[in-house]
Amino acid sequence: MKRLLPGWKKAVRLALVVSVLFGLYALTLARHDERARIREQPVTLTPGCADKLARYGLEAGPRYISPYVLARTEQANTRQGYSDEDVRAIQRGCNIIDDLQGQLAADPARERWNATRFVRGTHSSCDHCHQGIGDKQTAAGVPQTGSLSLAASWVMADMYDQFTGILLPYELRQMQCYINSSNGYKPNVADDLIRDVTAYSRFLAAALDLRFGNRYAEQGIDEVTASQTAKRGDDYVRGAALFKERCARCHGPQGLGTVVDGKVLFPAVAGPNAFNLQSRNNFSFVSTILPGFICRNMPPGEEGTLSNQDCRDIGFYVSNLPRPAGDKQGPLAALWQQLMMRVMPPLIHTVETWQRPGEPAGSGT
Amino acid sequence: MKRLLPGWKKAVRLALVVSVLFGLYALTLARHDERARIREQPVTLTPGCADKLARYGLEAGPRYISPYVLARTEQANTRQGYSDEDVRAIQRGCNIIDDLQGQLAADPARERWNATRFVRGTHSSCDHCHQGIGDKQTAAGVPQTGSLSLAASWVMADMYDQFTGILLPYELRQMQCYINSSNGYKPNVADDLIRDVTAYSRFLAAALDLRFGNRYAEQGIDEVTASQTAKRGDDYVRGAALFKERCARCHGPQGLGTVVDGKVLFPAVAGPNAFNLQSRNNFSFVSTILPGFICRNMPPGEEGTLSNQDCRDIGFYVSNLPRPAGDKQGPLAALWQQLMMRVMPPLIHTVETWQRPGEPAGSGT
Amino acid sequence: MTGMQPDAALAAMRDRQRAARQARRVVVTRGALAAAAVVGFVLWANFGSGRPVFSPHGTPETGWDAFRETYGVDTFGRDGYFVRAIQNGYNLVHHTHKYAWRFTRKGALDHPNACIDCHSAEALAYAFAASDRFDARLGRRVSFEEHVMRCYATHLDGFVPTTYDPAVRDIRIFARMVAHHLQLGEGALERTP
Amino acid sequence: MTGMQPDAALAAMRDRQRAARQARRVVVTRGALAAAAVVGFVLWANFGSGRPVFSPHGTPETGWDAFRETYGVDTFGRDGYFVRAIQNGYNLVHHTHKYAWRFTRKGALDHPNACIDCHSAEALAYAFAASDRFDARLGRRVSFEEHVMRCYATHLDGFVPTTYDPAVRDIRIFARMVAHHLQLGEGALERTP
Repeated sequence: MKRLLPGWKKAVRLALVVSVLFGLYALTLARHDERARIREQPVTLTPGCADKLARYGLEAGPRYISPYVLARTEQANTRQGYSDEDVRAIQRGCNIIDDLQGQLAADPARERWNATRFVRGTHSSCDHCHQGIGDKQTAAGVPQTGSLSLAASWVMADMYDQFTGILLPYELRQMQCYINSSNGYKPNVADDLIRDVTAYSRFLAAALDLRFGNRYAEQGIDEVTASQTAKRGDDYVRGAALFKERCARCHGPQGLGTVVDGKVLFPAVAGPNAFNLQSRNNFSFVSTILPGFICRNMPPGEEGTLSNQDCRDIGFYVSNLPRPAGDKQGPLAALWQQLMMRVMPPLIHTVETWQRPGEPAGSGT
Repeated sequence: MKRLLPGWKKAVRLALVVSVLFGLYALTLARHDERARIREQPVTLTPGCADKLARYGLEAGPRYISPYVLARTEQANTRQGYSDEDVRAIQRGCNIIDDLQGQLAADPARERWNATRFVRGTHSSCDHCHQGIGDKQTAAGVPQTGSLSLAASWVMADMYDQFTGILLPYELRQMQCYINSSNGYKPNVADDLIRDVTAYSRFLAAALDLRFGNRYAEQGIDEVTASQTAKRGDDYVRGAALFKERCARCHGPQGLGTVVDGKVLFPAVAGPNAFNLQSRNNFSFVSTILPGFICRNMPPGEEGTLSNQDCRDIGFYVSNLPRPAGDKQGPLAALWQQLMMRVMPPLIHTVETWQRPGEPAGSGT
Repeated sequence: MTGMQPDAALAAMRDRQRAARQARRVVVTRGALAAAAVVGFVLWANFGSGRPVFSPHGTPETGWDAFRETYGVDTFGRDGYFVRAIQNGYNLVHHTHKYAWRFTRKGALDHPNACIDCHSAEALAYAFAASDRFDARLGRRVSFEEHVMRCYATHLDGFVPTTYDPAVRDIRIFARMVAHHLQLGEGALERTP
Repeated sequence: MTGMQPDAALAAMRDRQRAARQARRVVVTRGALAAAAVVGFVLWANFGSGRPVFSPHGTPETGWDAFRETYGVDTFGRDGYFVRAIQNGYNLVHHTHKYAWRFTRKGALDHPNACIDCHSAEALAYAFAASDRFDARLGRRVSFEEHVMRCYATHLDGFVPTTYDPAVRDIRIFARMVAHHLQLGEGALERTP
């Protein structure tokens, strides 16, 4: 007994280990094949992407000539074309920017490379900050200054970044978006999620004829400093009043966003679904970034109607709303922010309903 | 014995306490009288102040007409004049701005209200940041944009300040300068040191005909953001090279300033005599303030020769040099900064001398 | 002790235990009541009282809206810390006995009982612009804040606030705002256009 | 033990104490020596070695200054991280066997042994501008970085660096800089003016 059983047991144990390993390997192969199949499947575009990519004449072929450039300069700018595979990558990239979490997709997880894995809230989509699907333009069709254009950002990638202390490639910059602006986790640098967005950004750069290493006004944010105001002090009391007046209609009275039928119409700027404390949006005391974003991009359709002081006041107020702590801020900060995010909104809601029973205490969620 | 001695002892003890209290009271009275005498004594002006106050026609009399305004507008702007006492307060205020630590004074402690009590290093003087004795002008005699003008700051005092969360009076703003920019301690709000500087600032506002609550370009700092550059990244390696080339001549190769015969010719921007980590100069990652100061005010006599990117690079480099920790940063940060300030400069000096024995390893101290 | 009978000792122990329990209950109840009183007061003060002293909003007194319009207060924003201070300054200047009752012994029936009875808004602005001068009578330089403090003590029969008190600060800010509206400069003379 | 004589036990104890002291001395000495070796190496590496791998400064190879001028590298600043990466890229492209010896088996005597033997700087820039395309032969989309990695493995008989390795990154940055100098856009064709 003592000699026979161990041998038999050993074999079973070994078989079990081998079969588990084999099972994992088979699973990996299956996932890999599924990815390959997804790459080959035709892409169902979001309405925004269908429109944008048609406008920019994205088609498979040996040469690409941008209709946008042609219309503006009356010169055909011939570029290397795209294969079917490239076109699908660009299309998927556009979908990701427009609708990261697949709220417009039939099969969100498959069509968006399971992007929700990398995001904590239910609101984040790239398009919230990178408006116009990463390519916002004025009514005249000119790229909007300070609109975080993906194309202009791609041609200026690899520059030294003082926040991370590295020469920041475009792919790693995308990771930061997932970590802080989406309050989530970073995808692998070679994940299709990252590569498709790069493909889309590169296509935009071709369609708009941006040149490498040039600075375009639509890149990043057109920052607004205190010295660009009448220096009457950034005041979150004024900011709160302005927020109620100009922003609450879409972002909700407490900045928690508007969701209808599981679709995010307007994203949260506070609370569990918002960007976190370590996002570049949120250097609360000395931020020139959030005010710059607001001044150039908000409210949609009425851009430029807020004064520099208004934007700084609103930015200061928004920075003071409760939101998730950043990854590097430790468990105590995270706990405190969670407490604030859970306790304050219902409390404020109750008080406001009580104090002004006549008024509707808030649309949105 | 037991009954007699205590009574005798008690009387001695009481007399001792009374005489100590009386002594303190007498000392207070003596100090008070000394202050009163100082206020009545004629003021020995620094050369800079003698020149400036003469140019602005400061004299005792029932009416004051600013020669500066008269020359520019050809209109006599009659204002309430100054008594002898007021004139001396203004003169002392000017001296304090020009030479806070009394390095040009015969009796520094008496002539500067013992200002060194409120400052840790031996370098700080208001004039280092508030150049032109708080009233910097271009060659054409126009106030220099972003030059931290005291007069323009006075007419815009009392605005909401987001760093302190209060409506910041001019006197409390001065205290902040002592705490952070001078890395020291705050004087009482009613101290002559504060009140004389206020008197001088008010006089400047009269001499320049600034109006209450108006924003003038010379107020504060003309901030420089990343979006005002070609977006090639703020880079402290470039900043270090630029510092060596453009700044080290005066501020020393490691930013420790230049002192000759006990007189600070150029102040430290790093090390124990510099502004501390909590100064508004030093929000290292996202600072738009130090670059703005550099661009508009440095190097003296060559203002405007540095590009926005240069200023940001230099600002980022300077912010990374060792300097004292701020009051709110706790003993560990203070200890670390002390270590860095004491160890790094000699080490770097040694290495640089060793590696480039031919070159002079550094002028200044 | 040793002389006690076992039963008596047991009863005494029980008594002591009961007394201890009772004492503990009293302490706990008192603590809970005190905490409830504090929390209740805070909630009442913030949400139920409606008293201006517990509210960050200024109380709109008669004439404030007209004043606001006439003097262009809105150039500093419709709301915000500075404007709230101006509004409190307006209230202090026009209803001193009500808003600075701690520093004045004059009540609603005395007259004059408010800054505005002696000084117009413009006069305060000019006083602010020409403050910080030597006062020969007092033998020292007197700031605008000190003038306000002296007014409380003398003409209003009251007590002296500190220089940091909103009852002083907000009158300064009020005067500063009026000075801005009149576009006064330092040392402006009231008769100068 | 109990059978031992007192003197012998004392001697044995002394022996043990001596051995313990000696062992402690050996440990301390070894530790001190190791620490000194580490500190010495760090000091030598930073200040005495002059080896480029321990220096933040790029090694100026022949032709770098001319290249720098011709291609306008100084628009990115005279020094700084980006320019240092370009310089390292220049060195990698022109002296691959020397600067990426970990990833190539070709030495100074083999030929071709550098990127520049097959690709001009311009060609690299155009390749960068048109990278990230589908490669029918490989059946997948290939990035510029992967092209570089494949070059190391095939034409240079070497090994594959990771996509994060400076041996890949700095060639990308080099190509990007040349593309900027030529003012190329995305997908630029080499024959297009």
